Amino acid sequence: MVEFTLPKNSRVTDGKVWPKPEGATNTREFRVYRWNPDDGKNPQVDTFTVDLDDCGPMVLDALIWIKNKIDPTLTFRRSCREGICGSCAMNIDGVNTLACTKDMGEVKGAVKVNPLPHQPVAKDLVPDLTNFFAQHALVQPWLQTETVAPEKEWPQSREDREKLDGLYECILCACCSTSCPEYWWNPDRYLGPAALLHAYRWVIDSRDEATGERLDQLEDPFRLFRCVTILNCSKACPKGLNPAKAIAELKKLMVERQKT
Amino acid sequence: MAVNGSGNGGAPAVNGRAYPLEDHTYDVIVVGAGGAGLRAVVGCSEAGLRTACLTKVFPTRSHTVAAQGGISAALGNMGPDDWRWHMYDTVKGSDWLGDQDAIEYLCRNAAAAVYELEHWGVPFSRTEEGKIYQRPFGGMTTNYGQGIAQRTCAAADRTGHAMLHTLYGAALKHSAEFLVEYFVLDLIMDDEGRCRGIVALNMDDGTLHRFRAQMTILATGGYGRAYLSCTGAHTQTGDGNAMVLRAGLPLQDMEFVQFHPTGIYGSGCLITEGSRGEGGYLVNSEGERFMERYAPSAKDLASRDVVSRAMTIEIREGRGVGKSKDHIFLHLDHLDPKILAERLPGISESAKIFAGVDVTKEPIPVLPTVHYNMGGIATNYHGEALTKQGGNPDHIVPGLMALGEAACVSVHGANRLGSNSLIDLVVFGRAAALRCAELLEPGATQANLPKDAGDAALARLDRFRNASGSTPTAELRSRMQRVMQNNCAVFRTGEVLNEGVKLIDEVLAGAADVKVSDRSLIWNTDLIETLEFDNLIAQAVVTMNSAANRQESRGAHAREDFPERDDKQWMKHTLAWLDPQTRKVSIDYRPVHTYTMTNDVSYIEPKARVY
Amino acid sequence: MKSTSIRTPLGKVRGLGSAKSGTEHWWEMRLTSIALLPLTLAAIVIVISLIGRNHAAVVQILGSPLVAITMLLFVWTVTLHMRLGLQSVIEDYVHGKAMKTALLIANTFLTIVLWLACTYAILKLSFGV
Amino acid sequence: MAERPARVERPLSPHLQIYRLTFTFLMSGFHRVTGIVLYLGFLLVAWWLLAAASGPNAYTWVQWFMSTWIGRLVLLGFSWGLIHHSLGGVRHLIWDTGRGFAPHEREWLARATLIGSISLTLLVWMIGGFVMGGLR
Repeated sequence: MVEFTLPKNSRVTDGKVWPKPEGATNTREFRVYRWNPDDGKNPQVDTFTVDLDDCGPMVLDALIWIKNKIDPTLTFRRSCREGICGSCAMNIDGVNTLACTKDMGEVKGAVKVNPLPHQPVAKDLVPDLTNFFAQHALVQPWLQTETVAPEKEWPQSREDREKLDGLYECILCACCSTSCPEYWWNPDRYLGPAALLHAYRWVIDSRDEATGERLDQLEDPFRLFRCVTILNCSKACPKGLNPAKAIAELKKLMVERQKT
Repeated sequence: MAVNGSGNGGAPAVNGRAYPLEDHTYDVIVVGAGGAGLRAVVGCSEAGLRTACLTKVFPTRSHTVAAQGGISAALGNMGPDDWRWHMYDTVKGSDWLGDQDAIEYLCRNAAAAVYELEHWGVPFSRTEEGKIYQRPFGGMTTNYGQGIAQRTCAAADRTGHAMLHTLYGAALKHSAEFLVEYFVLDLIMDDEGRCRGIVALNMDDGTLHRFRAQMTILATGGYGRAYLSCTGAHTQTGDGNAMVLRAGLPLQDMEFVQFHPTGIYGSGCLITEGSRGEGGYLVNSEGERFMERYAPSAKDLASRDVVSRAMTIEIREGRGVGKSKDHIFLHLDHLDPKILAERLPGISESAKIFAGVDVTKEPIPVLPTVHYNMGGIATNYHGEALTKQGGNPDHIVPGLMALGEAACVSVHGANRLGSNSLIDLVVFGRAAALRCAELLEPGATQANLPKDAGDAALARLDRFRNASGSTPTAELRSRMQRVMQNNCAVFRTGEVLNEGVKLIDEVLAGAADVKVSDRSLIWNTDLIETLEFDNLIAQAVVTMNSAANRQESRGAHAREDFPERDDKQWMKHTLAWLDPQTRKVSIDYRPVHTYTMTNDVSYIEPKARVY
Repeated sequence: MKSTSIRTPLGKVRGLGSAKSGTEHWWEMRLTSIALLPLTLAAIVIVISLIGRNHAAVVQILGSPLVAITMLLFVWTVTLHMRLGLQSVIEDYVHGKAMKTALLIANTFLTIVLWLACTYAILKLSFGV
Repeated sequence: MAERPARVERPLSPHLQIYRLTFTFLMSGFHRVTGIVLYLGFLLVAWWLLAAASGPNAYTWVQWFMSTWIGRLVLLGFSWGLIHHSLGGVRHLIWDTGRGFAPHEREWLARATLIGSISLTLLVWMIGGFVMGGLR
């Protein structure tokens, strides 16, 4: 059976409550998932108090503040801090998003921070996304053509180019796929919203000549059709993209070439 | 960790037993998976060379992803254009410090590089005829400065993102081997001065690896994080530059640090120059479009150093906007919202998130922000690393190449033009791969590594891992960043720079007292940040010293005590070494290449730089 | 998920490859659901019209041609829809190979039995054999 | 070759335990649960039809069961499940055309399913009650 509960080694226990910063009046409580690969203990939730007068507005600012001022061992990925690299994707206040663009003012009460859901945890807030990236690779995210390439660019009409809007902007943060219960239960067979969004991005690129082969790869009860339109993906996407719609369009194409 | 025989805080018993090393052999090792690294990986893989790409972040997290406005190439899609005009602009932008043979190589290969990207799938914006859309950018002109060129190929304002993801796809297509979240510690150099490979830490499982390669290509990016406020990512720590310094090799032109005119006030996030290319303009507190005074013909599309200086002067003279009159407004609210949505969607979003501004209604508060390092590892236009040795200023370091922002080819000279960095990445990424294909035999037998190869790197790792001083890395880093921000900014004077040299030396000395709290080898970001800080401080020291040394104003290096460009004295590249023991900087020079690559174009003589 | 097999990530996600079918299942699910919209409405009307009536009246109504045909279509469509639907549910939540296969087979058998039983009943009501 | 440090088994990050329940997720869950309930409920339909075909005696049992409060409750649940699942099906059919994915549309559709199914169930039972009343 699929486990709806967490395996024994993954159950989360209460963690350390770190001392409040001295003299701080304007503070915010953060409850952060911790797991240390070296001590063999179960994951725990640590409580930190952040001095807001000394810290930027975003959740990432707070995490960096904690790492700089309280506990340097706190581990998370981050890079561009402007919402374009996708490193700092995590679950904040129960929703997957990017820590760097998530204003902590939008969260009521203590800010709960967890790693992206239903993934193996490497340490603290760092999930192992190997499977996710392999699924992205599976959809062959590159332009495939057989016609002899022109000396200059492949021409593309503005209308055809517009079809890529809302798709090519994906930053591979994995917020969508790891928000999807179908992906939780079938990570090995369902490709998940991100990979499917990418698949669609190449399927409808007017320059691409491998549309049929791409659809063949999705002709499967799990890879594409496992989507049951729960829509957590589209709600979670920090870039405002709509993977659920892309998946619906893919299903339409599958039907179009076979049934109508 | 049972593997570490040295224990916590113990003497660094650095040998094969304390930190077991796994050995690997490749033809080519590429360090870094940004635009330049990926292009090189694709090229080398295509050439049949066994290639591995080591990167400390997953490839699409590299900072190329944040490039917005576009990639320059004289395609002529929007009107007449010529790579020679592009070359002229780049030379002028570089304030004649760029090497013109390399600039010729860049500009004449630019169009082919862009078409190649398009063929790999980059979703460029399009013209009505279905060609690649090109927009105006700062310093890009037609007819040698006569008109404004539309030369910058764009995928809305997410060009770098579109490019990086496409390059990653191309690498997947070629089944390139990625070693992701490997932190490269150091180069392995042999007694003859040849680079033989690298030592790296696999952050995921804490294992250490020694890679032997015929060629090591550093594509590790810039070091913007030496400053307090920069447009760059947290990961921009110039690791490759620092490795080169530790290998006893020089860095070139490190005094040239570009400030981007429009970083969002406060957060420092980038607002592309393309916003001005599409018609945006800067105003001061009096509502004046002040760039008309500083650059009568190019106005807001003057070169970045010019605009940044103008903004700084406006603020300094009391015409800044905001409560503290310490920034400038960028207006886009007069533009058609449809154009904003089509061509500048990304910055519209960023302005909303980081400045709370609706660009269709309000101006964006902006400030010149550290953006790009013109300096780096000296190379020729094949990407081969250079040093000055035995009087030869172009001595090739065998086995070592550098690309992208880490390199100083030098095509950007004293100031880079906007959209010239993305083209730099792919043109020289490709050039390096071609050179590797030419020089290397796939699978050729490689000599054994020296017995002690990697020991120094492990000793350094062990020292920091067990560092038990009293100053946390974050505090040292913040001290360094403040010194760089205060003493090595848009305008510089001898006095401030000399004080900067003293202050940054103090930070360097203080680093002996560093404290690392995490002792693990697995995903120890405390340790990684400390190694990165150590990399940054070396570059900061070199930058400050190089800046104090150059007594003229050229491009991004604006000395108030030496306001003029001095071609007699200073038409030369700075080379700066950092002694690994004493940590003192020594400086020498390389002549600027005052010749072109071919006879198709002649050397562009220096003249006054007016926009 | 918990696998001790050492396999490349791409090898893992490619798994046994595309099954080359999947649209069929999805399309039949949609066809049956479209058909079930009017059929369900009709079935509800029929059931309401039978409320409180005695056996003879029920037999008479259910055995009348229009009602019987409607009910036959309803039963046929429902059982197909049920089979397809529960198949997905089993595939989602039951990952043990033996258990999953057993349940999938049971699902198929049960829905066929139900289809046949209902069809037999309606035909008997119609023809009174 | 150096030995690798023993790799601790990595925990699985929390999922259902922490994910904020979205309304569309809830409705998707309802759709699935009502589907399973209807599957079981169809056994009753089969029983009813077989009973009718078997003769008056068997049919009396059915009538008796349906008149008990448990029977009524089962019928109520079955009818609501049927209507809810049907409306959910309509929602899916709309989505299958590629429409209804905008943020306000998808929420509206999810809400409409629940409100619609409750209202329609009440309506059906009112009609049923009226029919029954009319017969008495």
